[in-house]
Amino acid sequence: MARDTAPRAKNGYRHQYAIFAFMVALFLVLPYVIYPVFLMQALCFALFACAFNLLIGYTGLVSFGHAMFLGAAGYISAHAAKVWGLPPELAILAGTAASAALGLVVGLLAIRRQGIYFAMITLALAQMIFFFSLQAKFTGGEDGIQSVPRGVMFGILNLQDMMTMYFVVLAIFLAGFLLICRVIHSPFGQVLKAIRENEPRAISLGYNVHQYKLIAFVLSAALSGLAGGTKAIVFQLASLTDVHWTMSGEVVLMTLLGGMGTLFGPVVGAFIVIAMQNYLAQLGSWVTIAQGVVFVICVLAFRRGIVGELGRFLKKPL
Amino acid sequence: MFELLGISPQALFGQLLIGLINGAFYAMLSLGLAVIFGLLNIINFCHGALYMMGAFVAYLALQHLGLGYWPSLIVAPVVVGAFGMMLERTMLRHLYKLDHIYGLLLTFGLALVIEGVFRNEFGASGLPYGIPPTLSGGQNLGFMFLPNYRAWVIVASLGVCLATWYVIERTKLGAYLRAATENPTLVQAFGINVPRMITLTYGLGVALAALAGVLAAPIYQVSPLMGSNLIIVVFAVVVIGGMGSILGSIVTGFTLGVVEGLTKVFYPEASSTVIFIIMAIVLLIRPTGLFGRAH
Amino acid sequence: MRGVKSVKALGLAAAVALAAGTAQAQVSDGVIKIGVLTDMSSLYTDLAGAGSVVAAKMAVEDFGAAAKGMKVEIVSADHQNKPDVGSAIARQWYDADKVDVIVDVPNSGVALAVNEVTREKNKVFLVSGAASSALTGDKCSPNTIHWTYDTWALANGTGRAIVKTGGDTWFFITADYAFGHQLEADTSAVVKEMGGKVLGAVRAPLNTPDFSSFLLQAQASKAKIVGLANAGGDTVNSIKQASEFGIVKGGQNLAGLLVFLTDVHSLGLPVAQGLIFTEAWYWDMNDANRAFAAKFAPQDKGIHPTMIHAGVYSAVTHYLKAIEQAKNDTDGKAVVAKMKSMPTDDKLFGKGTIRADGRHIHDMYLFEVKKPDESKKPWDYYKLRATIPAAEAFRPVDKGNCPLTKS
Amino acid sequence: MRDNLARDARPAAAPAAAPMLEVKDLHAWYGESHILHGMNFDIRPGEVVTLLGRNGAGKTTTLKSIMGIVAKRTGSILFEGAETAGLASNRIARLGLAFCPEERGIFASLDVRENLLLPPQVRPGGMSVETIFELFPNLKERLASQGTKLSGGEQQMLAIGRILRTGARLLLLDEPTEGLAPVIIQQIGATLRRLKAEGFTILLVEQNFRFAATVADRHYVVERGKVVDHFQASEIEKSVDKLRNYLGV
Amino acid sequence: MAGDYILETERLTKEFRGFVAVNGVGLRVRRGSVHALIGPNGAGKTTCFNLLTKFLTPSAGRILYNGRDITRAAPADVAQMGLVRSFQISAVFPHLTLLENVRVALQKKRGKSFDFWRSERALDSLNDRAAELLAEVGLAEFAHLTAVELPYGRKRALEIATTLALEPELLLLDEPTAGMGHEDLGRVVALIKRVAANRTVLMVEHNLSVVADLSHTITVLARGEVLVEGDYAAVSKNPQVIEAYMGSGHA
Repeated sequence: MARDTAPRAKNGYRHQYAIFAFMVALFLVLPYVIYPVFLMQALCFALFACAFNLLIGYTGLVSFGHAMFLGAAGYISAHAAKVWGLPPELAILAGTAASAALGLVVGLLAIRRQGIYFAMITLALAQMIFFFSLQAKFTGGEDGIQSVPRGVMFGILNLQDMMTMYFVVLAIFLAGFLLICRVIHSPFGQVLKAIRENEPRAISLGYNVHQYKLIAFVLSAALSGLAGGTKAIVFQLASLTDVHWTMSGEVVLMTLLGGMGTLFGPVVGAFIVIAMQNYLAQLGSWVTIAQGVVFVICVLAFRRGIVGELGRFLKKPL
Repeated sequence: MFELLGISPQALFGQLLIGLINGAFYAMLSLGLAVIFGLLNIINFCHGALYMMGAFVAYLALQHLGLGYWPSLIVAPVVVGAFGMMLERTMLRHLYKLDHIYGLLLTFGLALVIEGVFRNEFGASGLPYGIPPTLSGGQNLGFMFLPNYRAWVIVASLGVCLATWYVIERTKLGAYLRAATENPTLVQAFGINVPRMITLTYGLGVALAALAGVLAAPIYQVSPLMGSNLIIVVFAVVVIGGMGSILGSIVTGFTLGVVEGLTKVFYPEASSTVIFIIMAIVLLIRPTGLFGRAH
Repeated sequence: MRGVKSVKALGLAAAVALAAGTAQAQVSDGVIKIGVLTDMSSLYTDLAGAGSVVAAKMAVEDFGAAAKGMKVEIVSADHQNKPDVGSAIARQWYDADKVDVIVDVPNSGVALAVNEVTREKNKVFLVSGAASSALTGDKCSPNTIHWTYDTWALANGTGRAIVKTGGDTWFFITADYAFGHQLEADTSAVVKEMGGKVLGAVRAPLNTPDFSSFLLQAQASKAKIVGLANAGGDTVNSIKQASEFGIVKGGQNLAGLLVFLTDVHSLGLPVAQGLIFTEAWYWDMNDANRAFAAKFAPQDKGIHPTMIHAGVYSAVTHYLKAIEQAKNDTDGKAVVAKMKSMPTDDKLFGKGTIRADGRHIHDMYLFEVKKPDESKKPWDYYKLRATIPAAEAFRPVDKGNCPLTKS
Repeated sequence: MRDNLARDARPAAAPAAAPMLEVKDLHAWYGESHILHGMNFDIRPGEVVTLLGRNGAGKTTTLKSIMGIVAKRTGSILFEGAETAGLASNRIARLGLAFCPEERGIFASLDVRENLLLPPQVRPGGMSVETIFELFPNLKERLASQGTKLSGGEQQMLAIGRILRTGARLLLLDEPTEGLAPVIIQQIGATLRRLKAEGFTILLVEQNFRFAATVADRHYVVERGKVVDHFQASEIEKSVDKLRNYLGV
Repeated sequence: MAGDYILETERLTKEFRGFVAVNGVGLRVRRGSVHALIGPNGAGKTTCFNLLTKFLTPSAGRILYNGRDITRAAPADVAQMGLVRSFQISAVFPHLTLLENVRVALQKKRGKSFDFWRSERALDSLNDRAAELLAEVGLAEFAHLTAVELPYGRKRALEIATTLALEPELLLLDEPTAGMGHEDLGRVVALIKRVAANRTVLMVEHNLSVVADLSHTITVLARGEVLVEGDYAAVSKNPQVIEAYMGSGHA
């Protein structure tokens, strides 16, 4: 009688499978229509935004320094691939692990504070990582780590080929996305949801909420790292851009624009923001202005974001 | 004469003084942030952009209106303060009932817009703004050459900080402000127009940033980017001092300026990170900051 | 093709189609497409930026491409000083938009990234804006020509000339990242080689707003010359604050290791006077340059051309010449080889050559910034202290460790 | 049934004075929850009236609605004949109403003097500071201490004292005896009677009906956001059992 | 001795910025009893309660639970030791279903709370026990509604079901009947009676008839201090209590 006694919940999720299937189909077709490198970039950022959303949307913690996880993993993966000569899968894994470790340290420092305090602490710690990346030898300072070899994944997939690279990125993105879905709908996710709904009550039930938030934070950091490591392999470079605080702002923008706490929102948000950056590149500082304006409009008028508003309109969680 | 790690006491004095000057900017900016945070519960991310605007107003006033440095010290805070009040009235006001994080996001967006507009208009390489003739030159203090203008910055900002502190801690207006920080609803129920007070407070905090901008203009280039890097350091200063504490932000501002100055002598590589390291340590030992109150 | 098309549309909108003559079969898709990849929004906007697009356009016009039946298009984009953005644009240009050559690219990080993409896609990369001498050193590529200047040339020119005129003790204020370290190392080497002494150096973090602490240390060192191994805003701020602290009045001199005309303009002569540095080109040196500046400035918000703008003009001119002779723009390596084989000659840089490692060789100049009363007209900022002959101006080819030069 | 009788009887009892405050069909909400379900009552000038009721009955919400500090409210609140239901709370206060909250609202970052002098004068004729010190001598001795360092009783005196300065004629007091020692409660009772003698009109929220009986002219019983009963002061002894039932004591 | 009393406090004191809310309270809760904490508004009951459940840290004094000092323990830890509280304003997880509400508590007990890699279905094994608990408080038929849809009294029942899921040894109830109508009141009182059969209950309560009905021992607090302690009959006759509750009469 377990699952079928929950008709509401079941109905609540079925359409998500359909949307997911549509998304996968779209991503399988798109590279034949749209320039794949753009898609790969967008997918990396979509994963980054989803990881960020896992934190903000499902634990209510707003990190304003998430770039440090993207960037740190980028550096480690690039270094691993280039200097240690690791194959791409191990290089990405190394970056992911590094970000998870960084997430643990940062989380231990920051997790006891909430709201804006948490945001400012993560921002400041990210700034520390930025300066470290600028000065440390192995990161190459302003130049970054250049000409990172893409290599051959699992000894068979030659990533020099653009389409192979694309499908590997897609696979990584989907794996990350599915993991996030799983986390949200796992026993652990259930506790997170309970904490977000009523933290004092969760404490009174014996939950040490800091531990749960910390795990969510580390997971989010690790997945951001996965995105960062993949991005370094795709673009064959790791640079300061990814650890700069403006990147932390961008991921907030993507998530906010797409819809915090929605499954598909961050993906939509990331694609829009990346498209805006790419296609408005000629307009110089207007890109920044446009981003700022989108930010302001979202906060003032569309706090649910595009997908969130759509979900409310359709009365279904998206 | 003793020597400390190879630095002569003279040089050390010089460095301390220099640190105090930077501290003056930290103090003024974090003071404005503290005042705004206290009453509005908003972390004003566009504080740096408004600081930059202050410098630009001074620059433009000189270029187009022939207004020199001294009138700009009044004009720029007034203009930027008015702009701030407009932002509060039209945008921030709608966010008070929401999670504080939205205030941070909105002001972050505003910072992007303001900086983008100025960058578009004036480029990024910075514009010159001269030291006012009455303050050019300097004093040889024996252990260092102290430019008159720097001495003025210390005096002026100390004066402004103390004046702000006095107004908030010792006057009726300040009592309203402190009371409204604790319990705005009740203060309004006493017949005080709290929304207007919030607008004015935001204006005041922003005007402090603009004033710091004018003071900074002759030292640094007037550049659209001048605020964005400073602001994160100032955030760290605010976290270390304890958010919302007036005296805390002044004292921490000056102190961290000095600490940073000394780091530039002993281990310059760390001078950009030292404040963040201090922040991490303070958070571990006293999560509410050095002067913060537990809630 | 939605995405690609919209890019194209935007590109076309920004571009100028110069000729409608019959397409030449040898040129890919009938059009020579030049991509100006530059900084449109940040630190290098004034010294490169939109001006680089203007310079490229002027080069195409002056070359008379239309009359010669060559169809040339120019597109431009802002790399935002982010290597990943730069490399993404470069990839898209080469892959989707049929761009044949990328020019300018101020910011070494972005330039190194584009360098790699260009090599991979076998196109052509003509660097004017970037400083890193690695582009003709261990990162050199058969598809890249470094046109205008590099860190080694600046360090060498400035260091050598100053020590020669008696500035034999140095203290460095160095930006604390790879670029700064390189500048400091290159300059120290020259100073020591010339018999000078380096008394000390201090590493200032990037984007330090306040240099007074470091300036005090420089002052205390009693070195004759304070070398500024930094760039952009850091250079400007350190010069400005040096004047405030009376460094120059106290008998020390500042040597900028990377200073542009626009920096001097933004500092103003009262602050910048007396500053010594090396550049590859100055608009007020001869009639040809002045004529170019007169035509250029109105198109770029009154900014007079910097050496980077002139370098873009010169590089594009030489590229078009090579295409005209080779009748082929598809094989980047072949085009660059052709360019290397021809001597360069244009109205701005005069005669020169391109070395095997991709280094364009020409004279460099040591300038000193005029005192305010010496300046007679707008943008009249420099006086020439010395000419560094082409033969001495650049790093000897054997010292660069460029794989292309090892057979 | 009983309350209808009482309400109908009222105009006959005091036909002369027009109500100073008249609340008609007042509804109020906190977020989604509907707290007041049509409150009706009035106070005539110079009266002391209490609202009695259990925790959560809506007494405090009624006071807050009158002061305009509840986000959503409907119905009518006439003060001296003027509608105030749409006004912001600072405008309402300026008409001559003053509110003393249940939690007393002493500001921790203000000292006693600042707390006392904080509320602005809204009308001429407020009590002088000297008179306030005469009422509450303790306050004078502790002028320089931090507001929240006072004892509970002193805090309550400060909270009442500071609204006497303002010239407001209608005082809304929310459980002024809460958590206080009997001797202090007596002192507060005395103060309220003195204030009544000076011509203040007082709307008092109480759970302690013994205390209320010592000061008030009339009592309204509130239950689930509505007035359910009404007594004159003279009727209270007869109704003790009924009241105990209402208040659950 | 520790065997007799499950919870003891010694000179428990809490100060808020100079204001003493709880002052030297010594409380002893006998194992297996229903113990009520009463007092007029502002007497410090809720503060006291929050100290016992560790949501506040005492300024002075000690708290012993089963003879163990828990003065400095974290709230989540005391909950795991079997000391579980409810809240004044009903504490449910509003957008979870009733079943899920109870399951969250079961999850803690059965150690399935950190598994982020497993499907929610892993929790289905808890459904039977959750349904049982819901049935125990009379909510079986609403198992798939979200908690927010419940009327007030039923939310209270849900809260108790959730609390029971932890199988607490000592149940702390903060005004379980606050804001309830008569119809809900009876149901909750019956429920408390039932669950108190095999555990200790300490509750803060306003409604004296409820207290009279349920409790073995009553502690009366006034102005942060213990006024008197005893059974209902003794307490209700105490003149100090009458004064504290009824006021000082016609002074």
